[in-house]
Amino acid sequence: MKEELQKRTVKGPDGFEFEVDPLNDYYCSEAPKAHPPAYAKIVESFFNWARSESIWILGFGTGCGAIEMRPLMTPRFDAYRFGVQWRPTPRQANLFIISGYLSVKTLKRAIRSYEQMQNPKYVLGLGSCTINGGMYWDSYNTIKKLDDYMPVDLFVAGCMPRPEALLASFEELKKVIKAGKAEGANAYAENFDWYKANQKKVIKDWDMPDYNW
Amino acid sequence: MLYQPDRSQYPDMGPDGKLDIDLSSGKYLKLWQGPQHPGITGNMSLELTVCGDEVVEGKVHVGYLHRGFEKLMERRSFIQCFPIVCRICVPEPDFNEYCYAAAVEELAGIEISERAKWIRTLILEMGRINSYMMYLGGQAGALGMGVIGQWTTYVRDLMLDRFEELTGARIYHMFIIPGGVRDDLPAGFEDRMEETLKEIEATLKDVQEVMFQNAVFKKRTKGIGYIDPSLVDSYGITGPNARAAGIAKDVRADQPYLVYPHLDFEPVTGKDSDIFTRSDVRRRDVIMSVDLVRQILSRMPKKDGPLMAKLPNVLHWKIPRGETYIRGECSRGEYGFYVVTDGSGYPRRVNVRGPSYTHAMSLLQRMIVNVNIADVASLMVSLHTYPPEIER
Amino acid sequence: MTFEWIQIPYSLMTLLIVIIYAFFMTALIAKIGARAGRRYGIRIHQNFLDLFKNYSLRSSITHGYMFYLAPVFRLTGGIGLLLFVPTIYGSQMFSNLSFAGDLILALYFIFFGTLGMALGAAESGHPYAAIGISRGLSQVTMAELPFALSVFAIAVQYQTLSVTDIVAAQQGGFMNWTVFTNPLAVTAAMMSFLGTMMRSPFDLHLAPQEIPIGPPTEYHSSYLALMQTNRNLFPVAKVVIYMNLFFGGATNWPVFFLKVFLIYLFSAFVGVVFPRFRVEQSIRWFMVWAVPVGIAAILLV
Amino acid sequence: MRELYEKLKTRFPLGEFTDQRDNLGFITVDKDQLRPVLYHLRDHEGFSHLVLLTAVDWIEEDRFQLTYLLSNRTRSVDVGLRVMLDRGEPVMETIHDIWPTAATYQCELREMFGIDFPDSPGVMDDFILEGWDDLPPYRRDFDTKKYSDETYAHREGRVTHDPAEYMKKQLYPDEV
Amino acid sequence: MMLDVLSPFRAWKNLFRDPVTVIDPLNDRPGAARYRGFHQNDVDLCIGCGTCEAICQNAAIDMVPVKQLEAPGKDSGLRPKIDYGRCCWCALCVDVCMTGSLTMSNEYKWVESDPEKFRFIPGVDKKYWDDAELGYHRPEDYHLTPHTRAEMGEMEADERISNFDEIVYGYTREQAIIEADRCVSCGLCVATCPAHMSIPDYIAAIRDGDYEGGLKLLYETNPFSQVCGRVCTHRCETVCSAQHEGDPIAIRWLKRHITDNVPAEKYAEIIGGKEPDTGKKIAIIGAGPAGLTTAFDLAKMGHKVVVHEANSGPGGMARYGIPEYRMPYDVLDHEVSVIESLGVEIKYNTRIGKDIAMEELQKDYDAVLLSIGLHLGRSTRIIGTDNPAVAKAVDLLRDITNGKKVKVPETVVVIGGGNVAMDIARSVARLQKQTYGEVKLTVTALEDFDHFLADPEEVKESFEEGINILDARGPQEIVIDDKGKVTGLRTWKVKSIFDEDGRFNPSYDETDEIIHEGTLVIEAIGQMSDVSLLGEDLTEKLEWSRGRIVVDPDGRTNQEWLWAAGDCVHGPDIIHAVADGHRVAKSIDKHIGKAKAKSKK
Repeated sequence: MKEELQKRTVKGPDGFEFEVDPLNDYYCSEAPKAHPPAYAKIVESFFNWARSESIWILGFGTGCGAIEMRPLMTPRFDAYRFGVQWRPTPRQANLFIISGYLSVKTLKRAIRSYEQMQNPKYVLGLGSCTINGGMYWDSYNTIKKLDDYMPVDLFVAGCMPRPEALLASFEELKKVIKAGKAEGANAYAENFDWYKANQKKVIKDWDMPDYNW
Repeated sequence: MLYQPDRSQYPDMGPDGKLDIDLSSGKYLKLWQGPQHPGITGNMSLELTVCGDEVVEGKVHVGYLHRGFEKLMERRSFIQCFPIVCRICVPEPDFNEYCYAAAVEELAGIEISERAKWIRTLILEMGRINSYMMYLGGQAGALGMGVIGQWTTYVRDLMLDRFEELTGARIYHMFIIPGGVRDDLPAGFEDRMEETLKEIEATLKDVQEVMFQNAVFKKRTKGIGYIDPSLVDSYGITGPNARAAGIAKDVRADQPYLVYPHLDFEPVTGKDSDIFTRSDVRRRDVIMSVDLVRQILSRMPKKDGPLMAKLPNVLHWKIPRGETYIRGECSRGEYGFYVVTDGSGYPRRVNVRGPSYTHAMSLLQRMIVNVNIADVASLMVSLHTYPPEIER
Repeated sequence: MTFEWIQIPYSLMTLLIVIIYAFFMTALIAKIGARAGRRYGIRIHQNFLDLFKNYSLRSSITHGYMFYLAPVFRLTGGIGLLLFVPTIYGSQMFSNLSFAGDLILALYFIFFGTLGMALGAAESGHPYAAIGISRGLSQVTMAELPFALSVFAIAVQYQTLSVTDIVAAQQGGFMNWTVFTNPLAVTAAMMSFLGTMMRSPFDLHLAPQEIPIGPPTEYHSSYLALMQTNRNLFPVAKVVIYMNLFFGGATNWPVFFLKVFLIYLFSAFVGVVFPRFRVEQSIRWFMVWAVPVGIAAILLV
Repeated sequence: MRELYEKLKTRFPLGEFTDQRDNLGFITVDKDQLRPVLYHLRDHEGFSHLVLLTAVDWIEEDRFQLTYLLSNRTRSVDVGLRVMLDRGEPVMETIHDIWPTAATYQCELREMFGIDFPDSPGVMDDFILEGWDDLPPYRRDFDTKKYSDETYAHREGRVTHDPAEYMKKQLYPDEV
Repeated sequence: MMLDVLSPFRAWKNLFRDPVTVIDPLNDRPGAARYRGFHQNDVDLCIGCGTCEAICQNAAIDMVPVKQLEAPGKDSGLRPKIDYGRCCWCALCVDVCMTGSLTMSNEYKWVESDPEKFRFIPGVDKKYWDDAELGYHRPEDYHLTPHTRAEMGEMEADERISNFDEIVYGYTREQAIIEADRCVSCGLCVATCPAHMSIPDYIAAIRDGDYEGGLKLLYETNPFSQVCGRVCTHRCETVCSAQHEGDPIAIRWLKRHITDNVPAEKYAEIIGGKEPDTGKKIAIIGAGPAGLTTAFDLAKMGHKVVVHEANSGPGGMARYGIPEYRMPYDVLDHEVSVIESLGVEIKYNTRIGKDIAMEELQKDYDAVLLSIGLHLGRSTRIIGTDNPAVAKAVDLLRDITNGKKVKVPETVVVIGGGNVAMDIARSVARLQKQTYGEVKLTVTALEDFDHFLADPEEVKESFEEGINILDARGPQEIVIDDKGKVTGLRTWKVKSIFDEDGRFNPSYDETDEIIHEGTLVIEAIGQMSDVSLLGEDLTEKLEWSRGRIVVDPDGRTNQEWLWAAGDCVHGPDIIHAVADGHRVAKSIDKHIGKAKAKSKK
C-alpha cells in the first residue's frame, strides 16, 4: 500500500496533532444501492427520453480507440448534433467509453471513474479487445472480457471502430435507453460482490476503498 | 532558467538529497493530472506537488497503456508481428511498420522494390502531417482555443480518407509489410491528394493567422518551457524539440533512408526553444511535409514489376541470428527499432525507441519544476509526447 | 415606486421568459461558435434536454451542507440579479422589483453567486475545485473593479443609482445611449464583461485542460441542473444590466432579445479566437487596460 | 566502423565485433570496461547521444546482454556496446551520471528484466507495472500466454478442429 | 501588436461558409474500395485448409465443421469461424488464403449488446455485408506464400527416348528448399494420403536439412518411400492447398529428395530395429508393396515373415508393371533390402498352387496374406483380339522387365488412356527407337483430354517422345488382312462414355471412323488378378464382388486365417497398397496376439 494511504499521525497547520486513516476517513465505505426506476411509467419514459438525447461522455481515453473520439468532436462527424457531449469529470458523465484494451493499471482507474459516475450510467466497449481480449489476447497486462469488471451496455466490433461505427453505437444506445434496458448501474449494485471479486482477482495491489461512491 | 530549479524558497532538501515535502504541513498540495484529465495527452498521469500555483516536484507515471508488445512479439512469427507493431503508436502508426519492416528486411537480406520505397516514404510523410495536425490542435486546445483543433482535426480527417483509400484503414494502416507494401496507389489518388494538400495549406494559413499571430497565444507560450541546447545530447532530445533549440538534427537528412536522398528539403529549425518556437517549427514542418508529398508524387517512378519482394513462405520464415537498429524521423523525433534475431522463426527481442521515452520521462520531469500549474498541460503538449510509445 | 403584490407573479413571468430565452440563446451562441469551427454544433433545444437529463439522474451524492447550498446561492445570484433590474423599460409588467438604489444591489448580486460557489466548491473537497475557485475569485474581483468604476462614472453622469432612471435617460434615439455619451466607461465595462462571461481568454477558473473544470468538478445531477439553469440565466441577467446601463435598455421584448443576443455574442466573438490567460496575466490585463480606462471615464465625466 | 573498432582496441580490451552496416556496428565490451569506453566514445569520438539502453535475455547461454546504443550525430554513425551479464546475478553499474535519461531505461530494465542498477535514481519505483508479483515479464522464462490464461478469463465456447484430422475422419471413417 | 489582437478574428470568416460536416455519416460514407471491413468467405471456393487460422496472430479463427457442406475428399469440410472479440482486421488471413475465397467487405458497423455474438462463419452465417462488392481483396502480384513449383531437371525427350534411364534427376538441395518452403502445412494431404504419411513434417525436415529425421518419418508410414517418391499416384498433390493459386507442392519429388539424400547404408539404422521375437509365423503371397509393407510391419513387431513370390524379383507390380525409366530397379532392390534387413525372408520363383499348396501355408503359418496384385491384362474383347499380334500391356511390361527380348514392329497401336497405356507406349517407343531409330506409335483412348485418366505429365512427356495420342476414340475392331496379320485398329469417335444412369455404355459417332495403322495392337485397358492359386475350394468359400475378394475394413477375408491386400483388393495404386499393408499388419498382429492369448488359456 502506498505511503500516503497508511494510517499516520498528522500535525495540522495550527499545530494540532490528529490521527488519519485515509481509507476510512477520506472515503465512503457504503456499498452502492440499486435505484428503482420512477414509479410512474410515463415519468420514467420521459426521463429515459431525456437521458437518451443527452449523452455526456466521460473524457477518459483509456486506450487507442480514443483517437477516433476527436473526429467525432470536430467538424467531420460533429457528434454534438446528436446530443452527445464530452465532460471532463466522471461526476457529470453518463457514458463511459472504454476505448479498447484496459491494462490492469488503467482498469483500476477505470473502475474508480465508473463508480464515481451517477446512476444511471452506461458503458460502451469499443473494439475487439473489450470483447475477448482482441489482439492482446495473450498479453500479461490487459484484461480480456470487459463485462467481467463492469456492466457493459453495448460492444462495438472493430480494431479500432471507425467514428461512424461509434455514431451507430450511439444511435443503438439511444434505443436501448429508451427501451429502459440500460440498467447497468443497478446491475453493478446488485452483483457488486461478483464484480468486486473479479476486479480484485486481477488488480493485485488493491489500495483503494471497495467503492468510490 | 527552468533548468536550474529554484529551490531557494522551497522545498528544503533533505540530507539524502531528497526533497523534504511535508504534505500535512498544508504548504504543499499534491495534484494528480491524469490519467483521466483533459489536459493530458493520452493515457498517462502527472503527479505534481504544488506550492501555490507553482509546481515544486513532478513525477510522470506511465504504464496505463502497457500491453507488452516487446513480449508479445517474441511469440509471434515475423509476419505475425507486422499487424501488431503499428499499435505501439496510435497517432502515427506507420513508423512502427516501417522500422520493423526495414529491420526484418535488413536481417533477412531482402531488397525491396524501388516503387515500394517511394510509397513507403509517401505514407510516412502523410502520417507526419496527420500527427502534426493533431499536435497543433492539441497545443491550441491545451490553452483553451478549441477552434484550431476543429480545423486541424478536419483536415487530418481528409488525410485519413486518403489513407483509407490507399491502405484500406483509417488509423492502423498495416500497409508497410516486410518485403514492400501491400498495394499500389489507387487510380486518381494523386488528384485527390492534391485537393487534400490544398485544403491543408489553407488550414495552415488560418492556423498561422489565428494561432500564431495571436497576442494571447504568444503571451502564453513565448519564453515558457525553455530547453537549453546543451541539454539536447544528455537528455536524448530529438526531432522538433531539438530543432527548435537550433540544433538541425533530422534523421531524414542525416541518415537518409528510403527515398529521402532523392527529395529536396532542409530541416526546419528555430531559435528560442520555447513552446512557441516548438509549435512554429512543427507548423513549418507540416508545410515541408506537404511539399515533400508533392515531390514524392511527382517523382515517383512508374510501376515495373511487383511491389513486393519475393518473400519466403511467411508461415515458417526463419531469420538468421543477428541484431540491428533501424531509425527514422517521425513527427516527434527519432523513432527506432532494435531487433535481435536468433535463427528461429520469432524475433528474439524487439525494443522500440520512441522519442517520447526521453521527452516525456526524464525531460518533462525536469522541466516541470517551477512551472505554473496553468502551463503544465501546454508544456507537456509542446514536447509532443505519445504515451503508448513510452511503455509499449 | 411602491411595492405591489402583483409584481411577484409578473416578475416570475419575466423570469420564465428570460430563462427560456436564455436556454435557446445560449444554444444559438454555441451553434455560432461551432460555425467558426466549421461545424453545426448542438441542437437548439439541447440545453433543455441536458437539464431534464440531469434532473432525471437517480443518484446524487453530497459532500455536505454547503455543497447543497452552493447551487442554490448561485441560482439566487442569477435570479436576484434579474429580478432587481427592469427587464423591459416602461412596462409595468416587466419592470420587476426595480427600485431606486437597485444598481448597488445588482453589483452585489453579480458577486453573490461566485461567493456561494466558493463555499460549495470548497466543501466538495476536490483540489481542482479549490484552485478554480481561488482563480475565479481573484479574477472576478479584478474584473469587477473596472465595472464598478464604469458604473460609478455613469452614476455620476446620470446622477442616479436607479437602473430605471438610467435607462430613462437614454431614451430618445440611439445617440443618447451611454455607449455614445460615455464611451470610455462602456469600454471599461465591456472589458470587465469579457472577464465575467466565463469565456476565453478569461475562463481560467474552468480551464478544462488545466483544472478540469474547476469549481463545478464535483457537481452532478440536480445540483448541476440548478447550476446549469444559472449558467444560462446569470449571463443574460448580467447582459440585461449592461443593456440597461449602456445600450439604452429595451422597450419591448423583440428589442430585448436582440440586444441581449448581440451583447452576449460579443463575449463569444472574442472567446472563440483567443486562448486563455493565466491568472496573473488576466489580472494584469485588467489592471493595465481596463482599470485606467475606468478611471479615465470617471475623470472625464 | 571497423576503423573505430581497431582504434578502440588499442586502448581497451574488447570482445567480438559485428559490422552490421556502414554506419552501425556492435562491439562486445567487458562489464568493468563499459564506463571508460563510454567516456572515451562520448568525449573523444563524438558519440554524445544515448539512443537506447536495453537488454536481451539469452537464457540458453544463461546471460543477459545489455545493449548501449550510442550515436554520433555529427558523423551519423552508431555503435552498439554489448555487455554480457550473468543471468543468475544481474547487477550492473548505473550510467545515469553520464546520461540522465539512462535512469529511466535502467528503471525499466529493473522492472521488466530484473536487472539491478544500484544507485540509479528511482530505480526501485514502479515504472510500468503496478503490483506485479510474478517473474519480470520480459524474461524468456516468463510465459505471457500461460499467465494470461491463468489470470484473465477468456470468453468460452470456442472450439477448433484440425483440418487434417477432421478430413481424415471423413475420408476414412473406418480407421481407428 | 495590434495585428496580433485583430488577426485571430479572421477565424470568424468560417461563419459565412458552409460547415464541412458530413450530414448523415451513417449512410453517406461507405468504406473505401480497399477498406478492410468485415469478412466474407466464398464457402464453395474455400477448402478449409486452416491456413488463415495458422497465420492469425490473434487466435481469432477457429475451423469448424459446416453441415451443409457435403463433399468429403475435396476439402476438409471445415470453414473458418471468426471471433470479432479477437480480430484486428490486419487481413493477413485474406493475404494468405490459399484459394482466395476469404475476402473483406467495406462494411464496418456492428454494434451488439451481447458480447457472445461476435463470432460468425463468414459465408455461412448470413450477414448484411455478404453481398458487398467493395472491400479488401488480395491485390494481384501479392503473395505471402510462393506459388510456382521449383523446376526439376530432367532428360530432354530426344535424349531419353533411346534408353530406359530414369528421366527425372531429382531435386537438388536448393530446389528442394524452395519447394519445401512453399508448403503451408495444412495437412489436407495427410488426410488424403491412404497411408497418412506425415507430409508437412517431413517437408519441414527438408527445410531444416534434417534428412535423417525426414527419412525416419517416411518409414514410419511407408516402407516404400523410395518407390513412392518416384511413382506414387500422389493423391496428396490433388488436394494440396497450394494448387488453387499456383502449382501443388511436388510432394512426391520432395519425398524422393529425402530418400536420395540419405546414404543407402544408413537406412537400416535410421529406420530402427524390431521388437523381440514372438515366435509367430506369417506367410505372405506376393512380394509387392502391399505384401512387403505387411512384412515390414510384422517383422518390426517381432513376427517371423516368409514372403512367397512367383517372379524372380521383388516388387510386384512396382517392378513388373512400371517401366524402368520411371522406377529404376536398383532403387527397388535397395528398398526391398531394407525390408529384408529386418529379417523378412523372401522366396522367389515360388508359385503358390504349383510349388506350395495353399493348404500348406494355412497349416504352417499363423496367418496368410494374399497380395498377388493384378498381373493379368483385361481385354477389350472386340473382334480380332484373339490374334497373336494383339498383346496385353502387363504381359509386355513384365517381359521387358525380365529382360526378355521383346520384338516390336515398326508400327504399333495401344488401346487405353491410363498410366499403364502410357507406360507401355513409352516403353515400346523406346524399343522402337532402339530398333528402328524412329517412333511410330498411336495411343487411342476412350476419354477425351479433359477427362484423361493418365497423369498430365505422362501425356505431355509422351507427346514429347513422339507418341501420337488420340483422345475419344472407341476401339471397334482389329483390322486383320487376308493373311491373318494385324494391320491396324478401327475406331469411332466417342460421343459419351456413360449413359444417363451413369453406367459404362459408350456411344459413338459412327461417321468419324479412323483406321490406325499398326502391326501390333496392345491392350492397356485394365488388369485383374490371377486367382488360380487359390484352388477351387477356397475360391468358392471366399466372398467375391466384381472379380475381387471381399474383405472387411481390416483386410481380412471371410476366412479367419486369410487376409488380402493390395491391388488385388483395391485396384492399382501403390500408396493404397502400402496403406493396406499397414492395416492388415495391424489386424494380423491383433488376431495372432489374440490367438496367443487364447492358446495360453
